[in-house]
Amino acid sequence: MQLHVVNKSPFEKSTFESCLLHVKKGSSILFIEDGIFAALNKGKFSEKVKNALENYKIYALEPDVNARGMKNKVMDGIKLIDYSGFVDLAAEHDAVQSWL
Amino acid sequence: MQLHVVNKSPFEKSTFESCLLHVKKGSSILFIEDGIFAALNKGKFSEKVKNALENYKIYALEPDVNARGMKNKVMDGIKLIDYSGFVDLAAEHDAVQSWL
Amino acid sequence: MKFGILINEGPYTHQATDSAYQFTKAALEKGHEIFRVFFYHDGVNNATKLTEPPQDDRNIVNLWSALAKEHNLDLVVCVAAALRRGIQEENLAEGFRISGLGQLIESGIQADRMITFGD
Amino acid sequence: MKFGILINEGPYTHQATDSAYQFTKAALEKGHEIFRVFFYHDGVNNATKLTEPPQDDRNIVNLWSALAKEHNLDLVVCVAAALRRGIQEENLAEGFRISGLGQLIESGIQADRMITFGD
Amino acid sequence: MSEEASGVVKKFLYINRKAPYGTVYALESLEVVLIAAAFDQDVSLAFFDDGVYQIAKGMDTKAIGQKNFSPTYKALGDYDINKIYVSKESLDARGLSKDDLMDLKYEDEDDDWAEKDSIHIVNSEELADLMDSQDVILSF
Amino acid sequence: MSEEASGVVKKFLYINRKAPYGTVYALESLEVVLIAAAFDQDVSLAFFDDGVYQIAKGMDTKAIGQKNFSPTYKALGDYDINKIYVSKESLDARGLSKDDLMDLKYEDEDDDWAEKDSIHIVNSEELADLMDSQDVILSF
Repeated sequence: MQLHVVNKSPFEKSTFESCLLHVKKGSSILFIEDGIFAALNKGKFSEKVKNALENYKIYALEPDVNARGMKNKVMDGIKLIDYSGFVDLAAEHDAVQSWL
Repeated sequence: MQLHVVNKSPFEKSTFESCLLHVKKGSSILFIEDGIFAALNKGKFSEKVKNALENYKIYALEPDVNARGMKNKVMDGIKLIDYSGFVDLAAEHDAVQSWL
Repeated sequence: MKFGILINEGPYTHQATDSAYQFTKAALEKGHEIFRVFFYHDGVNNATKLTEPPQDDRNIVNLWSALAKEHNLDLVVCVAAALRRGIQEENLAEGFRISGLGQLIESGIQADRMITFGD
Repeated sequence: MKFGILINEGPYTHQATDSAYQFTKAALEKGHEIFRVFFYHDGVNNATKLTEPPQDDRNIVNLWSALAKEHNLDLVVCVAAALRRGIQEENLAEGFRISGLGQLIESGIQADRMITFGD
Repeated sequence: MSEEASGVVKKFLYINRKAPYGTVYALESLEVVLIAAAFDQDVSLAFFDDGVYQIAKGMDTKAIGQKNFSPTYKALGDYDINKIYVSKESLDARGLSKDDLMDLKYEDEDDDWAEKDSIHIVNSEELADLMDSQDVILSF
Repeated sequence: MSEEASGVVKKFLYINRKAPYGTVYALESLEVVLIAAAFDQDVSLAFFDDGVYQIAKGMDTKAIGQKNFSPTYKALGDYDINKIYVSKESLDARGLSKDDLMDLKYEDEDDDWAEKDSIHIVNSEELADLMDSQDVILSF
């Protein structure tokens, strides 16, 4: 299984939607940089992400969440990790795909 | 009235949709660079653009259309212009807004 | 009519500077005046004389330098953005000068139309 | 485990190189090996020694140079992409070297995991 | 307009549609706005799409190694930059409200220095009107 | 894997999701693929989202002052790069069909040098399987 890294805001770019269309069940998705805006509560994409949680393990990079002042808005079920956790995820999966 | 310049593919970025939401009736919209993909027939955004033609004058930069091999696909009602025409449009309108 | 141009992206990676160049050339050919071309953000990377693209590709830096020479264009690179990105007098191409952001505001005031090219 | 890193964007404009730096540092701290950091596209702009950001900002170029020195990192800048963007030996920062795209493929072959940072 | 057009006051609008930190546009746009304050022009700022995240409160950038430049927005009022327009639709789409934004204020010299809100929440039609009334629009 | 892992053959996938000319990624990605051909690895290319525009036919770039690099894709077959996957959904969304793409072919040495199509139109599930089976994914 692979690790899919999304670094774009879903409001700005279609990257996250393309990722969802092409990720195999059981894979992991990690939001970093402006990608973390997909991980938040109560937004236009929250329902889509909530559904995705049933098929994928979803993570968000806490340093990027905190930088943007979104600490208390992360959706339940999304696991916050730091750079060390990012390294662990990359090591644990067979390959890393960056959705640039 | 103002000239609104869109240089992003509507498939990749939400720029064009934001432009449509914020442009006053009677304004002009010019597609340049990857923005020209919004000006094409038979795609996911064609219907939206066709409707927009009722409220706005819409142009596409022919050099960018031809570069991408889309010469025969531009929607009826969208006027093709070259760089000289781009300059004319900029001069004729009160201000130019680039949707970056 | 007097145009002011703002370029926010560097050469090659984005088409912004190509588009700006074609627009500027067309405006000059039609007899318009270009008050100033201001380079900001990664746009400052258009001003390095160390650029050497492949033989069969355009040399964007040289295109700007030549256009500036021919039409006495004012090509201004933002000093703060330039220092962040390694553009200094020692690698500055001909026809460009480094100055402050005030030059951009002045361009907005003096020019009849301001046009931004970027990503 | 051996990681290969690919960086496609320049400093400051995109967070890509910051993220790559933090990832690389964390991997080294956990005892992993970094086979190579390869700079492509605008990523080559991370390698200019003329960068001078404001005092209160990070100096990304120096961060990479220092990390390379401490951990004997191989920082490789793509020669074709570098020439397009004005990066040459004369403005190359300490710890970086200029080489061909083959070094990126080799990194993909030798490293256990390849990770790309970009826009 | 003549070459010597000193004293000209134009309407400048700075459009901010990108999130902070992922790209540098927010920071470098702010740097332009601070310089612009010295030019006695009629300056407005618009925040919409992901630009609304630029003025969110509670930013803590230590762990990403970047400087938190958001306090600078609070200084804009002191530079007589107090027309800040924020899109209601953009906030709504992101599940945000005005409470999630920094409290940007200014002191109104025409009203006995009363402290007033710089932020005006506007809908897309009002934003369209605002944009349509400008002389110069700078987008980053 | 040992330091001296010569003879290792890995599955490399090059993902192309961006349109040509608006940005340089398409061109510089192609430059990587051409170099990769010399390394005897198992190379595949995927074109989806706006990446499908990279292999559209009929490009004429004279008026934008850029080089038309699309003929280079036709040379890929000569470098034994013939596994090119194109998303059906991405074509459909753009009103494109295989006829709008360049005719990319190769000669199959295992089949008496018969000329064959390099392009395979796949759906998103097949693309997901393809991606999931790779050792190295390079995205530009």
